[in-house]
Amino acid sequence: MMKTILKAKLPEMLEQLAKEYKVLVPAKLEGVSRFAAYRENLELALDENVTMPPKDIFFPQTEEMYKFAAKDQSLEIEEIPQDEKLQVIFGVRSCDMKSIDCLDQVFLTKGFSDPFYQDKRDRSILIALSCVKPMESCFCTSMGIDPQKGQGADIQAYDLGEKLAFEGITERGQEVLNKVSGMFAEEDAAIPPMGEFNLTANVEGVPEKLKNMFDHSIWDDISRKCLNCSACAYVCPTCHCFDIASEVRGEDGVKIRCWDCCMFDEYTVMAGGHQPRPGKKERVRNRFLHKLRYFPERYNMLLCTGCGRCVVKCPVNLDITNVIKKIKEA
Amino acid sequence: MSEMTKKMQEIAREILVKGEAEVVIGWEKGTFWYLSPPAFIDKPEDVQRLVWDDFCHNNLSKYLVDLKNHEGKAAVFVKGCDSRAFNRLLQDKQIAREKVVLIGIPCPGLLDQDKAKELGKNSDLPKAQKCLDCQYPNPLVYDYYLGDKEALNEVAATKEAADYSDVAAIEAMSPDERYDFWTKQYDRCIRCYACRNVCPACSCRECVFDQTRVGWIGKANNSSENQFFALTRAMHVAGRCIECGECERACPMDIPIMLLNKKLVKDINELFGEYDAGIDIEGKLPLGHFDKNDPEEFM
Amino acid sequence: MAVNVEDVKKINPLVPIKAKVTRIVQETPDVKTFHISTMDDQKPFDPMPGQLGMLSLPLVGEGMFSITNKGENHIEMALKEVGQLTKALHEIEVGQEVGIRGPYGNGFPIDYCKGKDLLIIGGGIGLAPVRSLIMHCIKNRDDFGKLTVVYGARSKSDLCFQEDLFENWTKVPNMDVFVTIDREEEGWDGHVGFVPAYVEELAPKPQVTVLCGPPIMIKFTLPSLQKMNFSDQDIITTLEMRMKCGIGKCGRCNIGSCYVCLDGPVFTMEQLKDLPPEY
Amino acid sequence: MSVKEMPQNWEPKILVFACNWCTYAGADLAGLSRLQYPPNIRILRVPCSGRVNPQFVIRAFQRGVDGVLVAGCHPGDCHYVSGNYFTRRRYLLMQRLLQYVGVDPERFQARWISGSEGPKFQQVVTQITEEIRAMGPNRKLRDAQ
Repeated sequence: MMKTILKAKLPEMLEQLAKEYKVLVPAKLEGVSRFAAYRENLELALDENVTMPPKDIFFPQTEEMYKFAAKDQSLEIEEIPQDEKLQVIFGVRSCDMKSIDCLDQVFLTKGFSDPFYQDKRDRSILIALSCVKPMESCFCTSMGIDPQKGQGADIQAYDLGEKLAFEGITERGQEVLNKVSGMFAEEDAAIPPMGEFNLTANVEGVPEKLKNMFDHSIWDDISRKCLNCSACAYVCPTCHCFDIASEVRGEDGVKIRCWDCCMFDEYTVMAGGHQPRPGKKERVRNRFLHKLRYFPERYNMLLCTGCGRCVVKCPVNLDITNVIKKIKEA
Repeated sequence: MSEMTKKMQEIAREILVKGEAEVVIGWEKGTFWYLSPPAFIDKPEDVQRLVWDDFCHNNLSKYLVDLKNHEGKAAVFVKGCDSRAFNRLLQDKQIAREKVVLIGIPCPGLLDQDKAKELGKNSDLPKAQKCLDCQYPNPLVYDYYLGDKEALNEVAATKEAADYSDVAAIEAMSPDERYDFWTKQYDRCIRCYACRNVCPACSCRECVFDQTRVGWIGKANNSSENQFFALTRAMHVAGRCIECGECERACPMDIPIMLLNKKLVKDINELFGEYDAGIDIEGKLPLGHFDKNDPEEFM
Repeated sequence: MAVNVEDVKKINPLVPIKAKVTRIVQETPDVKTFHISTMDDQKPFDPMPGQLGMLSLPLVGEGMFSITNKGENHIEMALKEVGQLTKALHEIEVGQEVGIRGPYGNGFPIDYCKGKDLLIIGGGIGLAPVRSLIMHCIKNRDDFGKLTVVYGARSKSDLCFQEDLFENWTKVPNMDVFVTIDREEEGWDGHVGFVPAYVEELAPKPQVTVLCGPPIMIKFTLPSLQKMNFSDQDIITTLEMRMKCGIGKCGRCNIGSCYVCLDGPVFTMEQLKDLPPEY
Repeated sequence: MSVKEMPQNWEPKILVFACNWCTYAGADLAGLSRLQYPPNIRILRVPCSGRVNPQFVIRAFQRGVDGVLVAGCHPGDCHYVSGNYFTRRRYLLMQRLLQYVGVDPERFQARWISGSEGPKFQQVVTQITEEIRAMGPNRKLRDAQ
């Protein structure tokens, strides 16, 4: 037995939840689909996955860390209070659920927990949404992800066509469902089978093989067409590198952190000018090794979820599935 | 295989076998049927990767900047816009003419990738906006030419007046409407700098937006900083933009960047006389020289 | 009370605490040592030898520096003027309030070094990170075997920590200090020559070697050490990368799957062999 | 913005980029001649009007000025021979670009003011100040801080 609701009734349910929680939903805003705070007449984007992944909910592109004021010799540092409201995030696809797991590994483990991330993460209740038809750029199953079961979800929602079905997984998730339990019908529902994938990648043995491929000539070949922009990293649900910068106005300022990308020159250049990764080859190699070897070495999982966003958005079609293929063939 | 693809492969093979160039830069088929990304061919046996179809959008001349300090020669396929980009880079002394072999391709105008993705393979696809706006579909400079030379002259003679109706539509708005329009566009910007990196007019060794010293640029992503980026970049490429439209195509957030660039092209023409970047390498840049009789609107 | 590592983790590790500069020592024309205490004259944190601290002049920026020594109530950082931040830091005066956070990184393997004869090789500003180890060994003199320091700089005026080199350390029992400069110079009657050659000439017989200096020095010293039949595990060095967060999140300082701010900055030759040469 | 919505006690802030050789001297002369002009302007001396990078103008709007004036020597009088001719081209274009993105044209202006034109300096800054006062504070291109 599952709790079902007509898709047409979904706004009503979200409306109800929004009274209690901050509710984030996939929406089309100014031509780009992304997670946005629910409001009336918001154009929901439930047909396919959103262009901008949910990572900016936990790790915003720009985030204020603390304020400061410096005058003559004195200095004041003031922390910025965080929002405290619980947030319900509806409609996270399996690939993006996995990406949150990757981000959790980075921000919450290995001796230090990142307080900015942890705060937002702790306040979040995740409703995963199953996929029925993959987009032409999807390859999550190749990355070992079940497109119909979101890892780490508090609630799993299933797309049944006309209806949505909900299954409470954690206690927190169950609590959310209880708030709107009156809206559901209880019925047996068959989850539609997943469609065929257009894109695949075989990553078996790739992290191990890459251990001995640092000096391989494929990096020259792969990197040549790269433009060293950060479109891939900024649409990637797992890329998490950041910069810390000051925004100064006279004697006052605020320390911000913002997304950064290993494709940029200033990412690694040191004071004095030494540059450990001077060119396209070194940077592209670092990006793919990070995704396919370094991250697995450190956290025992790939840093790619097969969401396919970079495949779509790269201006030169530097396709990670193709890179994996080349690694396999090398 | 199209006739042009065949010709491309043949000439690429010939160039590599004769050793006229070490590498041939062309296009190959990408992940999807509507993608034809750049390809670098070093070996004669790899030439069959090369294709010419309706989606060979990437402006290949940009890659010549990477080869600036490279010893050997490179051969590159050029459409009209690629050849204008080549001229521009030559004019800025970013590349050396003798290190490049240019293979000209007459361009019939390419198809819109986004529409192709949306409508599917067997539909009637519109041309890309940048191609509808294009006034120089044929290469202006080349060492080899793969098309019919007579047709080349014919096309050159029928240069139509540029269409600025899209720019005019924005000009017709009220200041507040214009501001809202652009704010909405640039609020989407994720500052990935794909527009800059794909742009053949953006060839500065060190871009101001890579500056790390406090105060030079704001790293924060917000309306104000994004507009600062947009306007700064527009002014930086003013008079040098060759209207290849790559910035707009590369933009992952679909910001209509060409609407800014076209506005500048239009105004330069109106204010300082007709000027198309990358046509005449002897000509002076509109913002790189002046005329004592320039319009006097300041007093 | 000094804040210990555990407390720092509970506090937001990305937000600096306010501290002040209590003393500035001009070491060489372009190197100064800064003594830093909290506002109530305590040690900002208790670093292990070789650990790092993030020092911040918020209007200019923040930078990761090795901690050269710790006292009862302060920590010390020696900075060479190379970039915008260090230039600004070189202009501050005693009493300046700064932000500081840390300690970061693994530090030197003190336990492994215990009871062993140590050879410490430094070049230029490279003496700064290893000075914390030397100071630790001196304070706990009985825990370690013979201590040999070989240090070189371009010229006499470029020698850092001259008071230590020529006064303090010469009085320490079972410790030898050898100093060299690159070229002959008036008023210098010590050794002249490059560090690698000097090490070979001295032919010390330590069990563990710690070296830190410019890449060129490390490159030419390694063959000498290998000639002395050191195992890779007994050659220890420190690395530098651009860092932002200090806690292994921001991704900047990765060398392969290691983060210098967390897994480094101290590495043995054995570890370095497994890492890509991207530093 | 109508006058009604205007914040109380608001005074326009106007940044004047003044070339060292002409306009700055003109401003100086205005002062020496005891010509009164509004205290709303901040003068930033630049070696030549040609030094004014378009980024400076945008940055000024970001940081909260309500109007920008770029002023230099009359064409033909540039201390560096031709700097102001380049300025003219650049800002003819920039002015149109700013309007295109919605900045009101009154908020960005350029003028030629020589070292002997103290009264003109007074008159120009007074006029611009009054125009902008009537328009109210600029909110376009501004950052949040």
